[in-house]
Amino acid sequence: MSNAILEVKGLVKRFGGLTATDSVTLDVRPGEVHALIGPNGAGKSTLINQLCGELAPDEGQVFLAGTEVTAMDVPARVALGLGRTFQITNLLNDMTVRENIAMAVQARAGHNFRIWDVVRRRRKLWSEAEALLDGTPLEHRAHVPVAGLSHGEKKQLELLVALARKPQILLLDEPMAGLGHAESQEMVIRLRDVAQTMPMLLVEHDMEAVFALATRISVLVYGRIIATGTVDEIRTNAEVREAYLGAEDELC
Amino acid sequence: MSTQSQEMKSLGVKIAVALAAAVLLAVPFLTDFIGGNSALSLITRILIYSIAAASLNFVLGYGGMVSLGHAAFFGIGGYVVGLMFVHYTDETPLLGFIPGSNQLMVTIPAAILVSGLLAFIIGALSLRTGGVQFIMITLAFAQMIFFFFVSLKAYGGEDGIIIRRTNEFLGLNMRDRMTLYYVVLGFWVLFMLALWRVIHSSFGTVLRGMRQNERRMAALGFAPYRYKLYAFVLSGMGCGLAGALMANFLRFASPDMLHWTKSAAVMTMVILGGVGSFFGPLLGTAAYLVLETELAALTEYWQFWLGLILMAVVLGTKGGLNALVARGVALIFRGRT
Amino acid sequence: MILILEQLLNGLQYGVMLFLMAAGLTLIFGIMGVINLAHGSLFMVGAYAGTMAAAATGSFWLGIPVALVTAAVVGFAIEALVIRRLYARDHLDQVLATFALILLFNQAITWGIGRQPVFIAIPEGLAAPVELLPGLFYPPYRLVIIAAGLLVAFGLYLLINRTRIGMLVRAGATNRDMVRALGVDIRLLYTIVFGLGALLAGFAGYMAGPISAVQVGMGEQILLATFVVVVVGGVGSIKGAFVAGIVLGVIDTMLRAFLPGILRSVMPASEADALGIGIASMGIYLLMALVLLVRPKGLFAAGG
Amino acid sequence: DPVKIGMITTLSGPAGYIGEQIRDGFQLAMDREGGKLGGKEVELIVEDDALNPGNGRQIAEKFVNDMDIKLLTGIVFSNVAGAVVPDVVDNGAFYLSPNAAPSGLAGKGCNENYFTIAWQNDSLHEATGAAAKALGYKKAVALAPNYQAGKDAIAGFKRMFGGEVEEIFTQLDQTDFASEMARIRAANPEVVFQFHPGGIGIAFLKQYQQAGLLGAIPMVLSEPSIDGVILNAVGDAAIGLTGTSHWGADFDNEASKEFVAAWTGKFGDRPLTYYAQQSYDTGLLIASALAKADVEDADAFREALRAADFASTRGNFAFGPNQHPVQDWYMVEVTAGPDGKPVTVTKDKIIESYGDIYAAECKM
Amino acid sequence: MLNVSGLSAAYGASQVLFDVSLDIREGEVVTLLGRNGMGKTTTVRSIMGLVAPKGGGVQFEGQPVAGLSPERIARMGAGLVPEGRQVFATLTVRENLVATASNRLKRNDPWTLQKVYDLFPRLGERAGQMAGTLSGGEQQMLAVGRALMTNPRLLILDEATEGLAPVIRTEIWHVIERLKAQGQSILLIDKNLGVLKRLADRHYIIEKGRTVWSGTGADLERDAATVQGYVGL
Ligand SMILES: Nc1ncnc2c1ncn2[C@@H]1O[C@H](COP(=O)(O)OP(=O)(O)OP(=O)(O)O)[C@@H](O)[C@H]1O
Ligand SMILES: Nc1ncnc2c1ncn2[C@@H]1O[C@H](COP(=O)(O)OP(=O)(O)OP(=O)(O)O)[C@@H](O)[C@H]1O
Ligand SMILES: [Mg+2]
Ligand SMILES: [Mg+2]
Repeated sequence: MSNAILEVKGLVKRFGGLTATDSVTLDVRPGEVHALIGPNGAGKSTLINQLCGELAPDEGQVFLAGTEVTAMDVPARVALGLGRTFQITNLLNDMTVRENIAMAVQARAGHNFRIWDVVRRRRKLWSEAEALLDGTPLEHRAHVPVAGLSHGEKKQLELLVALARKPQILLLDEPMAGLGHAESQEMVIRLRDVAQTMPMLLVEHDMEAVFALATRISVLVYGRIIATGTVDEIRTNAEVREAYLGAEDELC
Repeated sequence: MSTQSQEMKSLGVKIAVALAAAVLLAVPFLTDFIGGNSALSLITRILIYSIAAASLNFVLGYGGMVSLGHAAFFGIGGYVVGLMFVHYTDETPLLGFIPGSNQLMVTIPAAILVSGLLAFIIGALSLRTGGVQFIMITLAFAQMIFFFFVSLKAYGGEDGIIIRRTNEFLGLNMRDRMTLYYVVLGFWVLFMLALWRVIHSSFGTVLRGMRQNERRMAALGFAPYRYKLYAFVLSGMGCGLAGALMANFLRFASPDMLHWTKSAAVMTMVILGGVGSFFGPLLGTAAYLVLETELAALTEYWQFWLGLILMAVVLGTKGGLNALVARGVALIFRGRT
Repeated sequence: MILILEQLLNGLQYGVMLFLMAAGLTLIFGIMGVINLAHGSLFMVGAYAGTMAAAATGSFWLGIPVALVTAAVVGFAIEALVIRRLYARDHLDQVLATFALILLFNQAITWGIGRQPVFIAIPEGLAAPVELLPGLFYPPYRLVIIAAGLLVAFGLYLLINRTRIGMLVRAGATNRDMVRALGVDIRLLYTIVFGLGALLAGFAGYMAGPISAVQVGMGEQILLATFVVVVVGGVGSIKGAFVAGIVLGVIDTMLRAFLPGILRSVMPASEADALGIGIASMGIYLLMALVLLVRPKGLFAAGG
Repeated sequence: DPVKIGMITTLSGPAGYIGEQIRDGFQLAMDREGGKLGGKEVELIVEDDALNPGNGRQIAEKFVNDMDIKLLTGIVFSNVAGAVVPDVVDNGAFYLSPNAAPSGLAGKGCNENYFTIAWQNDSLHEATGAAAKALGYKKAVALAPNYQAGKDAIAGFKRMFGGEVEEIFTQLDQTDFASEMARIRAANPEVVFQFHPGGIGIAFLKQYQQAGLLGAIPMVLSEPSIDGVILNAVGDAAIGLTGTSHWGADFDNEASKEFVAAWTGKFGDRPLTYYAQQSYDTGLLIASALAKADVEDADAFREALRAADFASTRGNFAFGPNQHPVQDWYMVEVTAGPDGKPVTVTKDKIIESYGDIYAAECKM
Repeated sequence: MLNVSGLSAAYGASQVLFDVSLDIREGEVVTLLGRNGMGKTTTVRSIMGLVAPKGGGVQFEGQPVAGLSPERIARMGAGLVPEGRQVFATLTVRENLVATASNRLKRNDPWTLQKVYDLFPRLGERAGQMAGTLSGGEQQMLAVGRALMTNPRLLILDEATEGLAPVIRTEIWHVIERLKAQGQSILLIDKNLGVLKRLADRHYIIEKGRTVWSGTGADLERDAATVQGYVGL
């Protein structure tokens, strides 16, 4: 058994006639940022959804820190240390930024079937939420309900909420999408910082970010992994250039 | 919101609560001013129904589970009192082993327990669905229970069970309206305090999260099914309490308490008052019952006017009476400063 | 044997009738997403309007256009005055508002026409039962209802799945603003479709008149059944509503017809009767609960 | 001060016509004396219970406690009565039922301040059973919804019928009876008894005709299924049916003639039902008692009521030991009236001076 | 063709736009830049009538449109690719494209289903699939295709390349170039500054609900220091 935090073996998912995940095998090891890139509709989000338990695979296995989790539901996997962000933001819309983060802290802290305590007095929740917010662009938006955030702000909150849960491994589905030019750059710095302590599986179309963050890249096309390698290997892989990157000079 | 205005608000709430407490305690002495003895009954009924409405609001407003089957728990609460009374007077055990009782301290916990159990069963099945399907499946289960009792010949079928004497409680004279009022008030206060705690507890917060986004909550590690089921059971128990009190108050338990229109009426009270607000259900219940009784006394076409008023409230307020009151209060406060 | 066949036919016919009553609701609730408790009131309005017209003119057939037009006009009015303000709101506001409408309509009828149920006869020529098979007599009027139900089902299916109106209404149910931002006057569209739903309700009400009672509150009697049909079928699916209507109709009928008998062959008669009757009398609710437990989104979830 | 009479009745919903009949019938009894009863000034206060026991109870509470009303009447439905009556009588007021009479209040639960003027629920169907027997039928199919009143109806029918009965239970909110029609045809009984109150009864009769059973298999019905309003709504599908009744508009006694004339005079061709008649009789009974005693003097007034010293529209009328009527039951036949609309014609007397089976359990 | 001057707008009690002004002339490609939450989308929504402007004016083809309904504005020729896709989840891909399709301005070479499929072959492959189950990028393509199918006079793209693979992104830039060559007016919001600089005629930067800078690509280079402060580099 390898020392991988997350390990996927021969995963298959079919939607009717379409094989969205086609015998995918990959792993994420401690200390690494494993980027997963590929054309639109290649099956990246579908894969993430299977990893975190929202979708049941048709074949194959998923291991989390050595434990098989293929049959577990989402909360059980989260309890084992899996964290994720959503491509299309998924937040508690009527709650404020701070409450969203505190909810994640509360999820980790436990004791949530208590009906006789007072949440506001669980000071640790709130101080931890504050600490996470400090120094982020959302620092001054703590009291704003999510419904009143702009698109990019919601994307930033997605990450904070995931971090607040303190997972062992983080699955990121396009964290840069929706961020502005400047914010993307800040996000790269932040993620690099997080990556020090937390291995990640990163799905992203922003190549600048991918190349800046990834220690390893896998390329998914039509549900299959067609290449895995270092940044440089992938950057120069002709097949990848053709299927995915295109003429890179268009980029920036 | 600035902390100052928040403090103002919480002070406002405290004053309002103190005032309300004083008024509720004094009600029996004020009946002459507010329309006679029957007003005391009306207020007793309002208190009882508002327990049911607040219980429904707990799953509906806070948990996002729109149940159209809560009459089942209300009715079961009533029937527990009725059945125990029947077996108390018959001196035969219920189902062959449960002795009957006419003690409030026995029947009320029994009613809460049984309705909680029923809520557990119905909830465990119903919560496999969501949205509109949830509305309909809770309705379906409640209807089945309704049909069951309607055809239950041994206990009067749809004619119901007449409870000749209100349950005994601490040696009080429960036939006295005023006494009964204070007993109900006591249960009401306990219930509202408990509800307040639950809503502001860890669990209450998780529940509110569930309403807003179940998928997100699952991704945080909360298992939606278990939390929702727990809430559903608590809510069922609240409705059971209301039903038990109602049976004691009416001295009657009948399938009418189980009918889907009862679920709908309680839901109407919740919406009228303001979904997801603490005092909304009370406001809604009071408004609904007062309108119903007062309009019916004025004209036989009272349903028309009730309809018009309900319509005006929906179209004219966003968030029911609770929002209306809140806006009014805000206006007064702003007028002062 | 003939009895089984006859009961099957009865179930089929009841199913189509259920669908016919639910057809308008499929549009308004299933597709537009409005929880319209006043569907039954529109059913009643159609029944009364048509019946009054038929009584005045002496012709059943003249009642049909009157029922349709009246129900549609009332539908337009409801949409324009009430429902339109509630699309953007919580569904529960729709519940309260349409509940208020029920009260208003019932009292309006009581006021205007009175509390007594009114009479409407089956049209000449459709009254006497015909012999479909040897020993199988069937009321021809019911055959007309089956035909009408099939026609409505087919027309609705085309409208919803094959026309732009259908697409736009479905689109509007999920994202109203976006439909508008792409240049479609969705308010007008919704008024029209709501009116159409009302018209169908009115039609069903009038057609049901000769076999049931035209009276105040007749709408509430069918209200639950229609919601059950739509939900069991899968909200938003015409095909689903049609199939659900028939499935519910047939199973309900067969249960009532044969369950006590079947049970009697495996247990003592009195227990068998009690159980059989109990199960059968919970009817469509039991069936709905079972369907939803197995398929939480109904038989044909929208889009399937 | 006028004697106040509180009427709690059902004016909304499908059953609203029943409450209307009860209210109007009572009013006719008052009109008879120009707004008085028994020579005393009376004031009638009517409120709608919306068929909701809780509402009924609330109204009663107001009547008895706030308005100090000692005389209440009007309730249509048994379940409303169950919630209202015990409370009213416990508070020392009288309740005189013009319609609902559940067994719970007729036997052990009887009360000295509770009188029923109409009948005990069961006897409606017992009479029908007796009629079917009298007509010589031996084999019947009995249909009723699967709820208490339905089961009581079939039980009541069987009690007096004595022959072989196949029971078919329907649903309370059923609209389509095709399946039952097929079963009836398959069973091929000598007679059909069915009890379906209100709208579902109308639907049942229409569908019975449409299935071709009317005329093929005779049907006997108890009173609630063939009141004037229902017959009007059913139309010719009712012609040829046999029913039972304790009163008919064609009764040949002075009181009845006076009542029918008064109704026609005031309401024209609005259908007249036995609900109005029962309520009218209730008015007459109150008049007879008020003439003898004050309501305030409860014991004297109760005695006066017990005497039933009034000319009932149904002729023979007395109270049994449980203060429920002891009266005669008749067979009626539905025939086409002069305008083609169905009307009932009273035929033979089937049971004479009959009370009810619960009277023995009543200890007063 | 579009003239926005001194526009202010609010969500409920919180004001978001204070003073936004911009101009788009016939055939121009104009960008709207700014950090997250500065009011770009709100500006677009106000133009489309989805948010009621509180003050200032919006003129479309010389006609004031403030206060008009979204459908009126759309019919005058505004085509929107909204932020966050907002495809009609319960409609199929094909239905999404045809439901609101039109050619009110009587283009002689209008966008058709086939042309959209040619542009995004992926959509052709998925024509019968419910839009709600599409991948993020596929939805984005659909949103662009849907707006094109209304054959608008002014195309508004609010982060239309979000979540698209680099090849597709490139494809979209090509389309925009082509449209520009055909004289289509376009308002662009995007984060790919490099491409925008090349594509667009003029740029506007908004900061906390105010237009704080505007100019051509050349001006952008010249004022690099200022611009960097607003949007980074
Ligand atoms: N429920 C479903 N039914 C049918 N097809 C589906 C379903 N869900 C996803 N798909 C298809 O599966 C393919 C993979 O989708 P997925 O969302 O995983 O792509 P992705 O790699 O995340 O793409 P993107 O980069 O655009 O987000 C897509 O073509 C999508 O249309
Ligand atoms: N529905 C809303 N209700 C209340 N406030 C809102 C709402 N939508 C946006 N806001 C607020 O309005 C401001 C401007 O938002 P807008 O969406 O216009 O920004 P943006 O420039 O498009 O940002 P982004 O690049 O993140 O999409 C933000 O501060 C946001 O918090
Ligand atoms: Mg994706
Ligand atoms: Mg934006």
